[in-house]
Parts: sequence; C-alpha cells; structure tokens
Amino acid sequence: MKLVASCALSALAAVAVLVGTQTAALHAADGEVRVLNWKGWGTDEPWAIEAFEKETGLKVVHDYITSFPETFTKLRVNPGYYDVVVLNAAFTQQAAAEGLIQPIDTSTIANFGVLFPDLRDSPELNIDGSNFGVVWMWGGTSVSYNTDVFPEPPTSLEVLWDPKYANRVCWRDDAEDSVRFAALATGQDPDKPADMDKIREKLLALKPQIKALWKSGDEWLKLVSAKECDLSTVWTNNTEAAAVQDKLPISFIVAKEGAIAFRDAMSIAKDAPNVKGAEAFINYMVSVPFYQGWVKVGGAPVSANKEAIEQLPESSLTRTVLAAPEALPRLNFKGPLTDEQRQSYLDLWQEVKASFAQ
Amino acid sequence: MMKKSLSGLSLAYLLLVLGFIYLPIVIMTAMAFNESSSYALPFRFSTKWFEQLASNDILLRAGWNSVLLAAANTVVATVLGTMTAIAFARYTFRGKVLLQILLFPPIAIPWLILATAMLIFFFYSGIGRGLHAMLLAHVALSLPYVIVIVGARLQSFGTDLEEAAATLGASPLQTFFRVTLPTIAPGVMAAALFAFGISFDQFVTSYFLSPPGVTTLPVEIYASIRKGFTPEINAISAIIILVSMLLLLAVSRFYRFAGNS
Amino acid sequence: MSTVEIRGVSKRYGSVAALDDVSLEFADGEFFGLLGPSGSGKTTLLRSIAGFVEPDRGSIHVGGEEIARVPIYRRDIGMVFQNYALFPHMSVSDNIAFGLSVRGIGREEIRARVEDALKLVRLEGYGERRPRQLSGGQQQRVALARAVVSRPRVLLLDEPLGALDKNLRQQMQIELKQIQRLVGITTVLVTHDQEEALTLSDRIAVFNQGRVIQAGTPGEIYDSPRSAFVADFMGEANFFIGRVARRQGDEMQIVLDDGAAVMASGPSRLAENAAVRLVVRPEKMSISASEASIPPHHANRLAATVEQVVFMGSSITYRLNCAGAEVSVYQQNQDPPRAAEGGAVWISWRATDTIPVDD
Amino acid sequence: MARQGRSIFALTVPTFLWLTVAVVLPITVMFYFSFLSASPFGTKPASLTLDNYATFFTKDFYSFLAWRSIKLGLLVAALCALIGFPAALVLSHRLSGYWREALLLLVILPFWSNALIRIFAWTMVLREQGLVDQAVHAVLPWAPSVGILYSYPAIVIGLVHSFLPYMILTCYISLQAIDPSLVDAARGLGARDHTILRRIILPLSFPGLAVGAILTFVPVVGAFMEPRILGGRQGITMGTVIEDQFTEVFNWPLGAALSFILLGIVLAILALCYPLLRARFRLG
Repeated sequence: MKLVASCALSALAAVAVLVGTQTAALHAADGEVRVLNWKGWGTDEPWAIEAFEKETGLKVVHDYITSFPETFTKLRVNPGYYDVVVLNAAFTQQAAAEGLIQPIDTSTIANFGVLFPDLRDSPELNIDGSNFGVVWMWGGTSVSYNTDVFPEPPTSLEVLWDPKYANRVCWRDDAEDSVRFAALATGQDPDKPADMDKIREKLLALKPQIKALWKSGDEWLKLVSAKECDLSTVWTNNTEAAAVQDKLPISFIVAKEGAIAFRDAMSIAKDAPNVKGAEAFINYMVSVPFYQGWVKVGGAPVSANKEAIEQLPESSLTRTVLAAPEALPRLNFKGPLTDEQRQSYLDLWQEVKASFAQ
Repeated sequence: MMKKSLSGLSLAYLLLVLGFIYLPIVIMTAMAFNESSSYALPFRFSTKWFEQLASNDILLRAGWNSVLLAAANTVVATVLGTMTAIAFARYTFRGKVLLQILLFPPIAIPWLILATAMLIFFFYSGIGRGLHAMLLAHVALSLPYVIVIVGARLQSFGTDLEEAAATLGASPLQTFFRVTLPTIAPGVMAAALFAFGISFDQFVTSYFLSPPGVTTLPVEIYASIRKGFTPEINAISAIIILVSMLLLLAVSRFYRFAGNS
Repeated sequence: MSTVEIRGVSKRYGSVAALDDVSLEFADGEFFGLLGPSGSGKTTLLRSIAGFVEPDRGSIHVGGEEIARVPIYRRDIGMVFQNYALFPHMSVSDNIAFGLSVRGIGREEIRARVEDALKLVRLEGYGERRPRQLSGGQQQRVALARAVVSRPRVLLLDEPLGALDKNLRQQMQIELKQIQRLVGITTVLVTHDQEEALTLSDRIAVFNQGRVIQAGTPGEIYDSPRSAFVADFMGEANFFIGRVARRQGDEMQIVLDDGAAVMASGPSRLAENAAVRLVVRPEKMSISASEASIPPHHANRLAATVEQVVFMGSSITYRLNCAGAEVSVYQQNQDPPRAAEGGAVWISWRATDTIPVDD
Repeated sequence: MARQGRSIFALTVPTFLWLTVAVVLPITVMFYFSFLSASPFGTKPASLTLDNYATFFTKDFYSFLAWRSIKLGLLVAALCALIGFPAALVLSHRLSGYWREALLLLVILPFWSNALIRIFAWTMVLREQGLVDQAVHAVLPWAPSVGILYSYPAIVIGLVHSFLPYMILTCYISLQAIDPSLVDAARGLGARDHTILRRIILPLSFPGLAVGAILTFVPVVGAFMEPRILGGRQGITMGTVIEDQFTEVFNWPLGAALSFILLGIVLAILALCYPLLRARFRLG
C-alpha cells in the first residue's frame, strides 16, 4: 500500500512540475524568435544560435517538423505563434494563398541584395510583386555512389537500372522524387511529365535493383555505413556530410539526364509576434558568417548568397560537382505541384511499391 | 509439471526467449559505446556519446519530461483502467458493450491518425496543446491495455473473496484495498509497467500535442531522423533502461507483484 | 444473537420465480436447515439474508430490525462459503482477524480472539500458514473460525461441507454442531444433502420451485411428510395409491388400486371416497416368511415377491414386487435373513405408520 | 439496485468521459473528414462524398495490401503465442519467489526502450555481416552468407519482438491464477503432461491467450515502422500507405477512410471470433 501511495504522490508531483515547465515555456514569449524547421537543418546549429543571440539579445526557440504537410498543420493550429518558417520554395505559393505567411519587407534584410537574383526573384517566391520568402539554401537530390565500387563515377541515371547492381540500390521512399527521377530517366520534363505509363514502367523495372527504401536521412546514413548500397538516390548535402564527417567512401554525380534540385526559403508567419526579430534572424541566416560556420561543421547545402558560396572549400563535392558550371544547366529545380499531381504521384508510387512486395 | 523445480530444458527455453528479447537492447547499449555516429563497425570503444549527453541540456530535459509524463500517465491510466476492469468483470450494465467497443479504436487505429484527430479536436475545442493534452492522449492510449490486462487477472478469480469480505464487515472500499487489490496486484502492476512504457515510448501523439519548446525523448529522437541521430540517444536509453531495471529489481525484493506463490 | 423473520419474500429472475412468497422464522440460537434440490430457492434465500440478493417483495428482519436498506457489510453476519473463499494472500490468522480488523478492533484484542477462534476449531499453531498449505478440512475450519470470530448475529452456511469427502464430512458435521452449540449463534444452513440437514438442524425447511413445501423439526419432516415431494426427498419412501373406503374418527380404511385394503391411523382431512397417496418408510415395514409370523400389532399386510437382497452391513435392504409396485424394506441385521431372492413373503406395518400425503 | 448503479457509474464514468474526449470525439471528427472531397482547412472547397471509400475498391493494390497486413497480423500473433505461451508457463509454474518476479520484470522492461532504436538494433543483427550472419559463419565457415534484413522474415522478426512482451504478460497473468492443486488432482487421476496442458492449462489460461492475441494482431495490422525499416522492398503495408496520405500529400480524407476500412475489417474479424470464444471459454 505504501508503495502505491508513494507512486501516486510522486506522480502528482510530476504533473505539477510538468505544468510548471509548460507555463514557463508559453509565457516567455517576449524577446524570442520562434523558428519552425526540420531538426538539424542549419537554423538550430548551437554556435549559430549563440552568435545570433549575442548579437541581437533575442532568444531563439525551435519547433520541428518531420514532413512538409506538417508545417501547414502546425501553422494552422498555432496562429500567431511562429515567427520564421523554413519552407521548400515549391510550397511557398500554397502557404501564401492560404494566408499562413505574410509578405516580407526586403529592405530590412541587408543581405537581400547579395542573393543570386535567379533564385531570389523566382515566381515561386515573388508572388504578385510581394516577396513571401527569402531564398536561403539550395541543394540537389541526385545519385550517390560508393567510390570503392565505382573507381570512375557513373555518368547516367541508367546505372540505377543496371543488373550489375541488382539489389544494391537504396532508393529514397518519396513519391515525388521517384516520379521526377523516372521522368528524367525517360527524357521527360520532371515538372510536367507527359507519359505517366512510361514512368510507371520505369519504376516497376526497379524491383530487382532495390535493396532498401529509406525515408529519413538517418536511415540512409545507417544503410551506407553498413555498406548496404552501391548506389542511392539522396540529397547531395547528406552525401557530402557522409563523406566528410563519417569518412565513408561515397560521392555523387549530376547525371547526364540531370538531377533534381530544391530551394528552401525563409518566410515570416502570418501574425508573427516578433516580425523585427524574424527579419533579423533571416538576415543572419543568409549572411556569409552563418554559411561559413555551417560549411565548417559539414553537411551544408549551397547558400543562395553569392558571396557566401566562396566559403565552400575548393575541394568540396558541392562546389566541384553540384555547383560546377557545366552541371548547373542540368539541375531541375522543383516547381510547385498541384494537389492532384501530388496525389497521383503518391498513388502511382504506392502501386509500384505494392508490386515490389508481390 | 507444476512442481516448482526448474528442469534444465525449461530454464534453457526461458533464457533463449530472454536472449531474443534482449538482443536489440544489448546492441543498442553497445552502440552507445561505439565511436561511430552511424553504428558503423568495427566497434571502437568510446565514451564520447555519454560525455556529449552530459552537456546536452535539450536531450536531458526531454528525458526528464518523458519520465514525469510517463509517471503521471501510469498512475492515472492504472487507476481508471483498474476501476473500469472491475466494473466489467463484476457487473452487467447497460452501455457495457459500448464501452468495450470504445477500447478498440486506440489499439486499432494507427496512432498517427488518432494523433492528427486529437490535434484538430483539441485545437477547436479549446483544450489546446501542452502536457495536459499529452497526458489526455497517453492515458486514452494506455487505458485499453490496462483494462484488458487487469481484466484478464480479474477473470481468473470469482466474486467469492469479495463477497466473503463483505459478509465479514468490510465496506466496499475496505474490500477493494484489502482483498481485491492484493488479489489482482500482479495484473495491476504489470498493467502499470505497460502504461509507463506506452507513454514513455509514445512519439506520435506527444509530437502533435507538444507545444513548441516542450519536448519529450521520443519527440527529440524522431525529429532528429532527417539529419541522423547520434548515439547520445542510445546512451540516454541505455541509462534509463539500466536505472529502471535496478530500481524495479530492488522494489521487487520487497514487494511481490508476480503473484502469490 | 437474534431471531430472523422472513415475511413474504419473493424474487424473480426473468420468468423464473427463485423465491415465491417465502415466510420463515428462525429462533434465537437455532440451527435452521434449508433443504432442497438445486434451483429450489434455498441459496437465493440465504443470499437474500446476506444481502447479495435484493428481494423483489417481502421483508427480512434480524433481531427485529428490517435489513433491506442495510448494506451487506453492516448486517453483522458470518458466512461460510462452499469453496471457503479464504483470502489466499493472507495467513490463517490474518484471515480470521479480517472481520475484526475492518471493524477497527485493537491489535491485542484481535490477537486474543484469533487465538480463541483457532482453539475453537482445533487449529492452534496453524496461524502463520497460508490457506493453500492446509487440507480441505482444515480450510473449512478456518472459514468457520473466520465467520464466527466477530460474534455475528447470524451465521450463514452455504453448502459448507460439500467439498469434503464422506468420512471427513461426517466428522465435520459433528464438530460444526458442537461449535454452533458452543457459540450459540442463530445459524442457517443451505444444503442439498438431506442427511446433513437432519443431522445438524434443529428445524428444517424443505424448498421446491421457490416455495417452502414444509417446515418443522427433523422428526416431523421425516415422520410426517405432508407431500410426496418431501417424503421422497427426505429419505426413501414406498408409495401406494388408493381411495378412502371408510373413515371413523382418526381411523381410515383405504382400498389400493389392486383391491387390497390398508389401514391408516392419524389426523387427516380426507373425506370418504377421496383419492389418496400413501407413504410408508422402508424401515417401518417388516418381512415375514408366512402370514402366521407377522407381528400381531401390524394392522397392514401385503403379499410380495423378493427381487433383490442387498447386504448393507448394519442393515439389509430388500427390494420387493408388491402387486406390480416396487417396495423397499430395511431390516436390522439382527436376525437371520428372512427371505431369499425370488421367494414369496409378507410385508406388514402398523396403521400409524401409514402416512397419507398430498400429491 | 440503486447502490450497485452508483458503483458502476463511479467506476466507469471517468474512463468513459476520458475516452470520449480523447478518442471518440476526435475520431468522430476524423470520420466526418473521411467523407470530404478535399482536406479540411485547405484552399479548396470540400463537399461530402463516398469517393474515398470507393477508392479502396477501385485500386487493386489496396485490397492486396489489406489482405497482406491481415495475414501479417495473424502470423505475428500466432508466433507470439507459440513463443510466448511456453515462456509464460515456465515463468508461472516452474519458477517462484524472487526469480520469478525478476524475470517477469526483465520481460517487460525492454518495452520501455524506444521502438525506433530497437528496430535499428535489429538491422545490425539481421544484415549480411550482421550478428546472425557472423554467428552462423563462426560455426559453419563455408555456409553462404545469411542476410535476412530487408525481407518479409525481417519484418516478422521485428514485429514478434515488439509484441512478444504483451503475449507473455497476458498469458502469465492467466496461468498464474491456475490453482496448482487442480493440476495435482489431474495428475492424481493419471493424466499425462500433454493431457494436463490440453485439458486443464490451455482452457483455463485461454482468456490470457486470447487477450494477448488481440493485443498483438490488432496493432500489427496497422504497423508501419517495422515494415518500412526492416522490410526493404517488402516494406509496404496498409499502415505505411495510410501514413503517406497524412505525411506526404495531406490527404486526410483518404487516409482516414482507409483507416476506418482497416478498423472495420479488424472489428469484423474480432466479431466473427467473439461468439466462438465466448461460447467455449466464457470470455468477456
């Protein structure tokens, strides 16, 4: 009986402490910048937060997502809570249309001028003359290969379908990327593929090749560490991080058919409680010193800041392979998709996966 | 067969099953001492993940939050669940079948869908997010398990003992605490251990219902998977398992909950 | 210690009447047996007194107090369950002490009273054992000690000896009776075993289909059953069917279906020419090899054929065919057997041993 | 009756209210969503429709996956029972005192560790060059490499591991309540071990076995994490398909409709078994 009683008491104490922590967390809103982003995606680097807080006296609080649709859910159920939101540029229009983010006064962002104009002023971000997102980073989704298996880098996406590498491909379990890769491999426009049957055929043909379908960067890293894959479809910056930080024999290509590229932009949430702080944070995030720091710890994608790019070491894969002048034209930046497209891509990809399992 | 002697074969079997259950736990712990951040082999001993953990305030605080939340969940779910299990086992009443059916959705509907539904409903009903909402969710998810586990135990006993206690002058409360509870204690304790586990490893609902800035261990772990989580997670998991193991083994020295021999 | 009055108690489960207008009174200190086949309502009545069953109609008074609104735990009863219902997680002493400790009685007094109770049931030294470590008879005694230790107003026994084997059961019957006499608590026993009821009870009520068929002392019930059911349920009975031919005061002459005449003596409401069923207990009958050797005071005599002779030790059971009806006769094992199987004999009995019963 | 009514009320109302607020009302909202033509809160106007439910029947691979998930659930529940019941029997009737308590605790405790980490630990065991592979080669150096990671068996192993504690526990609770004297009595009557097991122990412990099977089967049907990480190209299940509707395309209506279909199938299977179990073993 005593045991039960003491358990009950400690649990009550626990509830009290919990409620206390929580109220503290909700009320310390002044002087904060609240950021919604993936965990470990730059904005929460400890040294960066320290530098920013020291410079501005503002405190940075993070909340994390694990998928883009979640960003929308979180913005909807926490109106007036977030300040800065990191969004893939392909989603910015949708967020603006739903009134979840607000236009940014770019004059307050000192570094706005040194961003690559092509990226900065693209129609995905600059909607009807208003900037709803400040382009921040870009990167690629491409084919990475084991450098021990491939003394010479492969050149074509077809290597993924090469029977020599049957059961050695780790494919990103993502409907949109899968369709885009298949579109590239079948010579179609990845934004508007005309022949979906061809894409289905191509993806179905992957069956003997696939070792694993991975979903999170963590899963992929563990696969590569265990030498499960000779080839994989993966983000370029993850490949570089694996090569630099984990010393894995790995590199990536921009295939002759092309590679997929993404742009992430920073937006300010509608009714953000601290717009000034948000602007300051965005300005810091697109600054040279931030990028310098991120490159140093490794795993950084490519900055949208023209000057910051220079901070990449000459030898970095990102610089020599992805941002190489001859590769740039082959990059296909992801354009926005309609909901119908996303749904049909997912249906297709699920159907393909179901046939993998048969 | 019922002799309390342990033949070599049955002991060997039990150890085999335990080995199966513990294999991943041992590996998890071993990787906490491996230098590689991505479980890469060969094994190189290192305590660096424990050192990093010691200075990782976010992870430590998340771990502490998880323990508190799980403890609160354990008490609430065990008390409510035991009460309901008793009502199920001892009475027939209108609405019993309805209530029994209500126990299925938390088990059968994927937690992801439940969590989304909770988020929407809590948001619009004004319950909001926060630890109270997480507790609300965790208890709801634990209740079916507590009720079936305690119910299985209750079913093994008739009502005789309770009737006997009543005729001896014990009030319903006295009967419960001095007769029913000790009799079903093994089931209640086991249910409590499960309730703790369900909350402690509960990611989806915690994730959806935690307000920004308040996280639990599973939330931290899952949020890290885009970039990759480091064996600090293994380290904190290993510590928690080890501490709870020692704690419970110590408690079981003094308190019988596996039943009367 | 109290009287128990049951007035017009009824209880229905759906369309089945478990108790149908039952009225009984148990005197202070009386040992009262409720006897009947399973489903006859005796257990329902016991559980109504205990409080597990709420009657639909009628009232139950204990010591003059209406107890319908009194919760079980304040009814001040002791009960022994068929399977004893000992608390497995408590020692024998703790089991016995339970009723005292929930009443908030002091530790010292509890200890003393538990000691006394253990002595009463001859289990000194077993206090620290667990119920599982005791034999069936010992568990039964613990259950009894537990039920009486708090000196309840009424002791309820629900088939208390049903789980014991025959020898132990007979021994426990004697002990139970002794203990009950010693503590003097009004006791209600439910049993389906007529022998147990007869041995233990001061008075007995026979139940059938939710009604009390007959209540009285064991002697009354056995010797003067008012119905065929009671006669049949309480021991063995030989039945004869006939018609009242002549009646004079308490004397009646009955003509059986096969034409033989039988005398009955005793108060009766039967009119001449009424159809009647007669009961004669097997041990009241004698067997004679010839008509001449029939005891002179036996007014009734019938010819019969021996079909089977069963040697029972202290007695011998004869199964006979008497004008197509089967008749059993018990004789003391004193004289040499009076008949062999297949032999023609005479059976005879006194007029006062002929009992007319209702159907 | 009034007194009893009050007890029932007091015992069940907190749970009833709790489940209503935390589960029933949210699920009702979700159920409503499953009839919408577009996600709520989106930019598109939503109208009521049955299309989401119809989708299940128009696309072949949904029924293929539902059937696959149910087979997986049955297989895992059966394996858990096969492995867990004897272990529970040893725990409950061959051990006593401190060791029984300690070993029972040891069975439940791993359940407190993070599922994701447990699953990743399994990848290290099951892959080529993994623990199993190396152990086999230590004994049989010439054997071909045995990597069963990224296959259907790997999914089954991972799920059995996740749910085995439920089964052992529920069986243990029922077994522990069996009076040893019953078994002694049966032995006294000349019954052999397997007869005792079949005629006494199994029927008496059946409630635990049944509850364990339900607690295993039901969640396995909706499982997505173990299949996805351990199954490789075998990893698609009804659970992952539903998960994707929520996390990839924000199609709550379809995701909800698919979950309710799955829930319906699961409840139908349990309802089919229920009279059978009830009649034979007085379950519930």
